Order: sequence, then structure tokens, then C-alpha cells
Amino acid sequence: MISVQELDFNQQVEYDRLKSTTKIGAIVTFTGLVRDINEGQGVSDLALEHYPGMTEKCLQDIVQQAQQRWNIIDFTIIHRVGQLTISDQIVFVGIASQHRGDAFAACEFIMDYLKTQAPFWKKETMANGETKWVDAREHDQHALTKWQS
Amino acid sequence: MISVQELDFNQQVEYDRLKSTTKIGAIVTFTGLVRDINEGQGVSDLALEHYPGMTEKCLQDIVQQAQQRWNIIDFTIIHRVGQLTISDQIVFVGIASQHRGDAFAACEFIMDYLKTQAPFWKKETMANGETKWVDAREHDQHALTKWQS
Amino acid sequence: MIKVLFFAKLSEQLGVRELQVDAKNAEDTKQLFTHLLNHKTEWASILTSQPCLKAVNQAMVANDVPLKDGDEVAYFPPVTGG
Amino acid sequence: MIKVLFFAKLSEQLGVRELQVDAKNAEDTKQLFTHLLNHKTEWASILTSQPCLKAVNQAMVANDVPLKDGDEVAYFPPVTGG
Repeated sequence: MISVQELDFNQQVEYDRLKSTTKIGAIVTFTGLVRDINEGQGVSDLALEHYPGMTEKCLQDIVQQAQQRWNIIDFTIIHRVGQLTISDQIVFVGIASQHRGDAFAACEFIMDYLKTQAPFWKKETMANGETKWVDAREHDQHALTKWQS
Repeated sequence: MISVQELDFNQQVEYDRLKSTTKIGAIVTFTGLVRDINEGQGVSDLALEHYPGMTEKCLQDIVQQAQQRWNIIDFTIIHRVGQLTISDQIVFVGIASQHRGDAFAACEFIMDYLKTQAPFWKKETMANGETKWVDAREHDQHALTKWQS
Repeated sequence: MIKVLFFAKLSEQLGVRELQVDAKNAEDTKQLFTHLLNHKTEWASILTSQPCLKAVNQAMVANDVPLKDGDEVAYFPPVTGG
Repeated sequence: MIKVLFFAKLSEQLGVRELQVDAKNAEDTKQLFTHLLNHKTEWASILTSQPCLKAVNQAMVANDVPLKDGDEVAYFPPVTGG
């Protein structure tokens, strides 16, 4: 399941949905939250813009790549857009597999590619009221190298 | 938090506990479940034995190693013992960090070491009523090599 | 016509989110980009002063590719979701 | 005395979970193991026919180590939790 939505999501609901068959031996979930500090500056709010249409296609494509590499029984990707604030949930990726190795790798792979390829953009509002588009991190590009061997 | 317990645990409760400060940007959880098939045989029940005292020390030691390698804001390890059945939750490892790389690595590291070093033993009851101690998997030993560079 | 979209900081700076460009001014993404550089006085400096990714029909492309009437081309900064 | 513990399949096969061994028969884990091999007729074959890990005072040890009165030594199969 892939969803781009303004609404918040619930960890238990998503976990239960992934835990749907008795073949599943491992569930890995990742949740991304709005931190209060980014690059050393106090953040108060976050606006998330995306490219409707392309976003869903891009996430589907990333999942297909993961499915070609690992044994995935079920998956969920939820990414929120719109106005968020400190400690809000931004993104959820959950993978259900027979074995833990597949679940860990697929979950991290999807997050690493989502971070560098899915068309979302964050705009932060600082504690002092200034707004600033978040810069892409070199580190996120670098994280892809571990999947390219 | 480290707990070895007969009682079941709740994903939402554990997740909420990890999400306790606004510094946290990433939460990774792993949950291990009783699968209905192990090594091709239908499993109906599972008994988990452990070495009280050593188990807790061993898990504490694994967490300390993870803390030396990665930035961990909070962690939870829960491992159940006693009688379990199909689809029951066996183990939970949750990591809260500022960044996702630390959370993924620490969570998988802890599971890989738990699997090969923590003194738990599984005994399966098959659909036909036969019982069998589960054999250690070569594959689990091999999983450690990725942490030894 | 070619439908051209801008996102995030780029759309804020250009002051526009969507634009229609005659397909004869956009036989490929290279020609389209040159056309956009000349669209308004300040556009050349905005579009060339920062990293700018492009997607054709909602798939990112690294190099220049041919375009045809009805295509959708988007320009945006490096992504920062997740 | 040395407190000796067995777990899982090993304890099932030996028919015992705990045993006290006089410290003078167990100056180190090697001597203790030899003592256990001779504890009952079938113990030698049980203890040598399968992989058997050991922990001294609740920490796994790979090689033989010295023992002293009051130590706790455990023998068990490779672990299978998680």
C-alpha cells in the first residue's frame, strides 16, 4: 500500500495490517518525525510540498526495485504532505517478510531512495518566524552507494 | 529498556515510549513472529527457554556495543519466553535516533547479535505432535560478518 | 503544447507553478530550457544559479530527451522528503 | 563447589538441569568437562556428539578458563532465540 496524504497515521493500525498472514516472521517499520533541530536551528513548523502523480509513480517504482532484490510479503509506504509541526510523523515504511534480513534491507533501501528520488520538498519555519527551504543533504546521496554493488 | 517476559507486548505502547523527545527524527522497530513454517515443516506451537540472569546481561552487553557504534537516543528490547503459538510476537527491538542510518544499523546489529549470542532456545511442536529443538542456522552466524569490518 | 511545471523554491522564485509552451519551441528538453531562460528577464539567473532537476511525464531524466505535443515537463530542486 | 547448569536439548538429554561439582575436580573448565564426561555412562557420547557452548559466570567463553569455588558454569547448544 502506498499513500500520500495530509492525514496522520497510526503505528498500531499499520503494524496490524502488515501482520496479516502466518507466513510472516519479521516486520520492520521506519517512522520519520519532525525534529526540533535541523542544521543547528530551532524548527517550529514544516510544510511539505510534493508533485502529485509523479510521487506515487516514483514510490511504486522504488518498491518494485526492492521487490526484485528481496523477498517481501507485504509493504506499506505512507508519506504526509501539508502543514506539520514538531514531533509530527512524516513518513512510515513498513515491510513484512519471512526473514529479518529481507525486511531490514528492503525498508532501508526504500527510505534511502525515497529521500533522494521521490518529489517531496520541505520548507521549515524557524522559531524566529523565518522560513527556509530545506537543502538536500550530500549524506543522503552517499547513502545510496551501499545498494549499488 | 530490556525485558525478558512471558507476557505479550503492544506495538503502539512501545512505539510511543520511544517517541518521547523532540530530538528524535527516526524510529526503527523490528518484530519477530512465530511463522507457521520452519524448514518446510508445519509448526503449531513454540516453547522458548532461556538462561535467566545471563540473558539480561548478554542483551545489555549487545546494546552497549551498539551504543558505542551509533547515536542512539532510546532503545527497547523485549524477548518473550514460555509457550507461544503461530503468529505470536516473539521479540521486539526498537531504536530511536536523530537520523535513520543510526536507527537502522543499531536495530539490525542488535537482532543479529541477539540471534547468535543471547541464550534463548526454541522448541517447536509440529502439526503432527512431534517436538523438535530448533537448530541454529549457519546463516545467522554469517549475518555477523557485515558488522566486523 | 508542452505543460511545464515548477516546484518548491524554484516555483516560488519564478513566481509561477505552471506554464504552457508551444511544442515548436520545445523539440527537446534542451530547447525548452533555452526557451525558459529567455521567458522573463530574471529567469536565466534563477534557473542557472542552483541545482535544478527535471522530470518528463513524471519520470526523472538526467540527460536531454525529445519532446512531443502533450508532454509534461517539471523542474524542481533536489528533493528533501522523508 | 562449582554450580553447573545445562539448558535446552542438552539438559533434556542428560536428564538434569543443575549439578554441584567439587571445586577440586574443576580447577579449570577443561578439567570440569572431563569430570562431566565420566559422570554417567551415556554423558560422554551426549556431550561430545553435538556442538556445545559454555558460559562461566553468565558470560560465554570460547577457550578453557580457570575456575574457583562458587563459580557458575553453563553448557548449552547454539542459541536459537529471536
